[in-house]
Amino acid sequence: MTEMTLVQAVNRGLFEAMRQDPDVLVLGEDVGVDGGVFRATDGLINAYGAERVIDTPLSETGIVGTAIGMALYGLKPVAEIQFLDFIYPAFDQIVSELAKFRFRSGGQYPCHVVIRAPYGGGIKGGVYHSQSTEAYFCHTAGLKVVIPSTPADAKGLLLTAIHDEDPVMFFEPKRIYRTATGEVPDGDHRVPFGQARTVREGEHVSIFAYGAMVPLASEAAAALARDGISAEIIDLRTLVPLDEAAAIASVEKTGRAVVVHEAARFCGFGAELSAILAEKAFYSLKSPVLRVTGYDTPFPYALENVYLPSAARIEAAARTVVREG
Amino acid sequence: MTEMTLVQAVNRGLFEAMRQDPDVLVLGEDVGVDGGVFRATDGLINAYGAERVIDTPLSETGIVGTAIGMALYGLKPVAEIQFLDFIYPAFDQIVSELAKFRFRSGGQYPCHVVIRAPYGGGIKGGVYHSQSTEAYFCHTAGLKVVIPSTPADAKGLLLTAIHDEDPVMFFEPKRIYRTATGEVPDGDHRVPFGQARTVREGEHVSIFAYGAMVPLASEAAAALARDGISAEIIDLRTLVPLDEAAAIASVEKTGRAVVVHEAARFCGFGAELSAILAEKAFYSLKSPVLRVTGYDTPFPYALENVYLPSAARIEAAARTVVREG
Amino acid sequence: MAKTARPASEAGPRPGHELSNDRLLAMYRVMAFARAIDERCLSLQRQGRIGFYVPASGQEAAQIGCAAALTDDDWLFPAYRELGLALWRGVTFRTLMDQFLGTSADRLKGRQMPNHYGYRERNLVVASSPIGTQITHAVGAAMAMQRRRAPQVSATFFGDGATSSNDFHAGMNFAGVYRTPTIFFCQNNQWAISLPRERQTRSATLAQKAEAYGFPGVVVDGTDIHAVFDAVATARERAVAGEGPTLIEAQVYRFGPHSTSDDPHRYRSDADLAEWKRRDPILRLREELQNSGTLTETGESELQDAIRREISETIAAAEGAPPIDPATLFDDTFAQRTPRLEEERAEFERLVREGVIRP
Amino acid sequence: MAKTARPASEAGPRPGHELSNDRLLAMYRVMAFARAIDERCLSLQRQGRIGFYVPASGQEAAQIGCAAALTDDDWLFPAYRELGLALWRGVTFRTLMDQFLGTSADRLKGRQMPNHYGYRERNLVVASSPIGTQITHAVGAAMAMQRRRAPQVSATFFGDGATSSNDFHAGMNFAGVYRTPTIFFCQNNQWAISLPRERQTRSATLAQKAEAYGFPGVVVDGTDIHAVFDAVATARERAVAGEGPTLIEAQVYRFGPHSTSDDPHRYRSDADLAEWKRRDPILRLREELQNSGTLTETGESELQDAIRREISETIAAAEGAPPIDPATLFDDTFAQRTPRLEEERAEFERLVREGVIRP
Ligand SMILES: Cc1ncc(C[n+]2csc(CCOP(=O)(O)OP(=O)(O)O)c2C)c(N)n1
Ligand SMILES: Cc1ncc(C[n+]2csc(CCOP(=O)(O)OP(=O)(O)O)c2C)c(N)n1
Ligand SMILES: [Mg+2]
Ligand SMILES: [Mg+2]
Repeated sequence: MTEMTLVQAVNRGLFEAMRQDPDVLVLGEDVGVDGGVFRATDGLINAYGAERVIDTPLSETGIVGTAIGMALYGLKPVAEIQFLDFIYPAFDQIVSELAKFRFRSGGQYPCHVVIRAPYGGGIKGGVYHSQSTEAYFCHTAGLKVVIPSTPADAKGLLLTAIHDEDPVMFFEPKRIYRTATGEVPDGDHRVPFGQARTVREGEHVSIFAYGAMVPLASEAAAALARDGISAEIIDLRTLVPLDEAAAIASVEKTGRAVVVHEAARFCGFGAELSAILAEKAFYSLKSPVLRVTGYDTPFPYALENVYLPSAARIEAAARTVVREG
Repeated sequence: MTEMTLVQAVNRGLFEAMRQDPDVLVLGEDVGVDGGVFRATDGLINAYGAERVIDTPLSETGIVGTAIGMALYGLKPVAEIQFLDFIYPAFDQIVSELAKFRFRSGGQYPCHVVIRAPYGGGIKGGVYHSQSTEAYFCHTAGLKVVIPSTPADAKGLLLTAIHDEDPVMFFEPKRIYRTATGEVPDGDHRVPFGQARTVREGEHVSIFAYGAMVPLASEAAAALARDGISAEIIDLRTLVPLDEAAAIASVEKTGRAVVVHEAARFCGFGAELSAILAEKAFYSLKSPVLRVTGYDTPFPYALENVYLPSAARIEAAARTVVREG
Repeated sequence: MAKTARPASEAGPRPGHELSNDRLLAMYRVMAFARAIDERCLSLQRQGRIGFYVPASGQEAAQIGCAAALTDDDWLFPAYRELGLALWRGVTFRTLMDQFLGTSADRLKGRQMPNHYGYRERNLVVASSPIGTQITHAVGAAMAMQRRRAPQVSATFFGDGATSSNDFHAGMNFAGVYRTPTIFFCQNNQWAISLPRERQTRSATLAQKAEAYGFPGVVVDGTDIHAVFDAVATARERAVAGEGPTLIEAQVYRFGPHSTSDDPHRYRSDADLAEWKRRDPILRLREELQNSGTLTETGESELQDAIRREISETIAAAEGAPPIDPATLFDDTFAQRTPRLEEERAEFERLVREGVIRP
Repeated sequence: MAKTARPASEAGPRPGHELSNDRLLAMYRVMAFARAIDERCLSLQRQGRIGFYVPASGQEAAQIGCAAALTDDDWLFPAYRELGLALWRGVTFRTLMDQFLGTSADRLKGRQMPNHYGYRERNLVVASSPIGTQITHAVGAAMAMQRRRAPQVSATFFGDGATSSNDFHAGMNFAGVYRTPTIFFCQNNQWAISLPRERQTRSATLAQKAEAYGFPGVVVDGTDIHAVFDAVATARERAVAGEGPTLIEAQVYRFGPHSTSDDPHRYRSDADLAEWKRRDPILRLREELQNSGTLTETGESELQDAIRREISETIAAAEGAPPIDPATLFDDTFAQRTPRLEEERAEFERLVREGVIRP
């Protein structure tokens, strides 16, 4: 166990994977000599050379397209997209090719690419360095979607992703890259997909969150506890595959649900979770499912604190559902 | 009034818009000399010339990117994407630029591009000529999303779209291009955005649909009626802006809801509608909200009839919600 | 302008790239087979026996000349119009018919429209519909070959229209930067559905686009199988020697419609077609083989008979295959079905049991 | 290889493209102002008074030489590093400071990071962050100019890295096909963050990429304001004469970090920088003006004093502007707020009333 930040844990995960398997390689813009604009790939090129840590031209189309070709051939590429906001030039490759290779070939062509991208707001990044568009990828059959919120999960889920047989979108909450710290197991630490993490048990309301929203939910829970409201916090960790069983079990216990994410509300991930509960936990629900999310506007610069969910907004929503039913 | 098919109504709408305003122009692959692979732009080039009906190179990036430039300058471009499945090379332009120009410029740069695309299954188009990915666009703040299900709406909504001040994604259910027929008003017919259409009033269950699912929902309603179950059918018509009031009012009346779409279920549009109902019609709901949708796999070729919602599946879901509560 | 785009074989093939009469006859057989398959499948589609078809007629010399200059270990990244490649690589017509029909015998499990196939053991990667996307895959595979020090090349196949795609630009650029062992084989068949070549781009040739990426581009007469073979063999030699990629523009003409959904009379004249048909690659090669005495009149008619028979028998057999098991829909989205997919599969099975779905 | 990429002004500017000393002095003033703004803003960012900054130092002659060769009616489609363009077009430093601070005085309503600005009445389109996307916009606007028979051109600005983008490929291709009146102005500052120019692409010059699209590309020394002006004026003449687009590669060097988030010491040597600093475009022009007697020592020090004063006063004034009204967040997603946005705005206002949000 070593204490480290979330971005260091990502870095350690990459080191470990490259050590384990010579077929693992990393590619992206500024990932080599520069060590990545967030330093997630720092030191890799010195350890593993420019053939396995590849600085690419400025083309996300090329990064993902060539990563797919490598994966088809049998390598295990880990592509970095510098900010999730810049993934769209690769969107065709991701939704039309990466997600569909195995299916369309009748299973002949697995395509195990991991795409890492820092995402989310809270760094004063404005319209184009702040977005959370995980819902696009969740809606795309064939992609797994993973979002850690702690250093240990960052390393453990990343190693699972790299050794998975399917394509994985691995989104890193850059806002807590350096503020989330914790003990991380050394060596080959893996966290399985499809298992939510109960951050805190509670009786009165279930708060579902992921990524940088998890610490905010915990803050809200602490405030609620002072008023005798016991909130259960579930960190979803993998959005696809989703641990629906955990979500439903929690609501069966608490009878109330608040779903939190930074992304815009309309057709966001929270809609899916809310719909699952409205269908499968219907008879347990005592009050409406509330969503605490970004608003249905592009992400702003000066007003990012207005846009982003806060612990206070989460707390207020939890109080509402508790009051209502 | 003239009787015509849905694709003819699109064609009439384009003729009308080009007649009304010399700033309207049409661009896309095969839209000119060939008249469009579905003939939606048939005859336009003869009437309005190659300067206003522009056959483009094979680049959706270029089609949407240049359409944006034209719109910034003051024209009203209507871009055709040959199949919705091929829109992804333009995704960056759509989500990063088109949707955000007005917002990011503080209102200085409106960007009124209409993007038309045939979408959906039922034509044996397999993985890449069948998809319904409206949810991606609904989740993108700044885009309006419109899907007609009748010839009259196709023309009326298209004319509204072309004269709107905002970007509009206009998705045409190609499966019923030629099977949906009906009377269409001549001349400048407009159907406002944000108003759902009640296809059929009912008491026991609300069925929400759009595009090619509307006729299937009607078929299901007819079958249900034979057993004394009275289904209300709501054709949403514009997904953004959504007529939430109509949806909620309907469920307040019937107490039960079934949401239908062809797209994959997970994080599809149905999730949003279900979440809205779980939040805002919670106390009216007598039974869980069910979704009848495509499955969470890529779209198949041989098994498309298994994948696609059918009238029978809609009917079965309606019976379930009526039976349950 | 088209500086880098020199004709590949002005003075005949380069040493070592000559084709023996036996080799030519083998190539001719596959070309004739491809042409016959095209004709039959167009009529199967008209009869409603297959759902869709993309003909390759006119492009046989380009495809088979190219495939023959590569080894079976080289990876091919095709588009949807590459019948010649599949046949040369030994994919049987039966395998293809199974795909066209989407039956339980289809190796792709009925997932794709006809012509969108691929077979792993043939190093023929499965095609998709979006134009150009295979190009970057080929470059990535070539980067992997470099990493593994494998004496292979990747070859990717695309049309004139695809040169406008994002992946053409990205793939060519990455290939140039990393000097990958990749052959970019552009079949310029003069049309992207209704858009003629000269309105696809203003460059005098497509081959000269390689200039933008710092490696050579060559134009070759795609109806001349010798010229194609020579150009590809040369490009392959460069690639395995570590000298990097080559763009080859094979100039051909699409004889048929873009696909069975297309009506070429809306946008092109029969005169052009007639002009190009005089250079039909199959007629050219047949004439050559007849002149050299390699193919006799009898030989030719026996060949055509054999082809006709094989096609008819194969179709009949393939049409007898049972339909695909609908529950397979839930496989291969992921390596293992997720809980969500298990649930959807169970829902589907319940609906079947209840008679709601009659697959 | 770089056939089309001839130096723009080997033999001095073309007739009519000579710059008078007065004109040069005016250009010099703006260049000096730009440089001083850069330096001050880097330190404002270090002090935490603005959130972010992208310096343009080293690129002033390229930007201002280009802007000066265009008319105010020409539309500019910039990236985020185009301070010189804004100043030449008459955008005041106050306006820019308001944007950097994102206050209620910001014309963009605090929506974007510093340096991502644009002002409609200046025909300077609002920049975004994604690399290259403005390139196709410029081509579309030029198509609209053709349609309106307007005697304008569009000019788009981007870096060496952006030549790898999808929009570069699409924009260049459409411009070639429709012969649009567009100037593609590439400031090759040798770096795309940490990636050096020679690993961005294998082509010998960036200008030669125009070859792929059938129109001319020229290389110009971007530290020589005469050469830049001449190349752009020539391209503009071609464009308005209906002869189509031109790609101009202005070779410069990025003196500072990529942005205030970047540490260039991680990837480049000071030696290269020192080499290029000897060709600092501002020093070059100052020397010329001093040699021709246009600028005296006193004139220079008065100018620098005036600039310093203006900058200090403007910053002080701008920092006094009140913050932005948070309810404006809900405006401009659409022309009119949708019911959903009205509801979210009401939700926000309720949360403010309840003290949950303290904006
Ligand atoms: C990204 C994308 N856009 C549009 C289409 C529709 N489409 C299918 S084939 C085609 C033309 C392709 O032309 P070319 O690349 O020359 O290949 P060819 O069909 O002539 O062999 C078009 C536009 C597509 N498949 N993919
Ligand atoms: C599509 C996209 N990918 C990545 C980035 C991150 N990024 C910002 S600037 C930059 C380098 C740009 O280099 P260049 O085009 O040469 O312009 P310069 O910054 O040198 O002026 C990168 C990679 C981005 N903004 N957009
Ligand atoms: Mg073609
Ligand atoms: Mg640069």
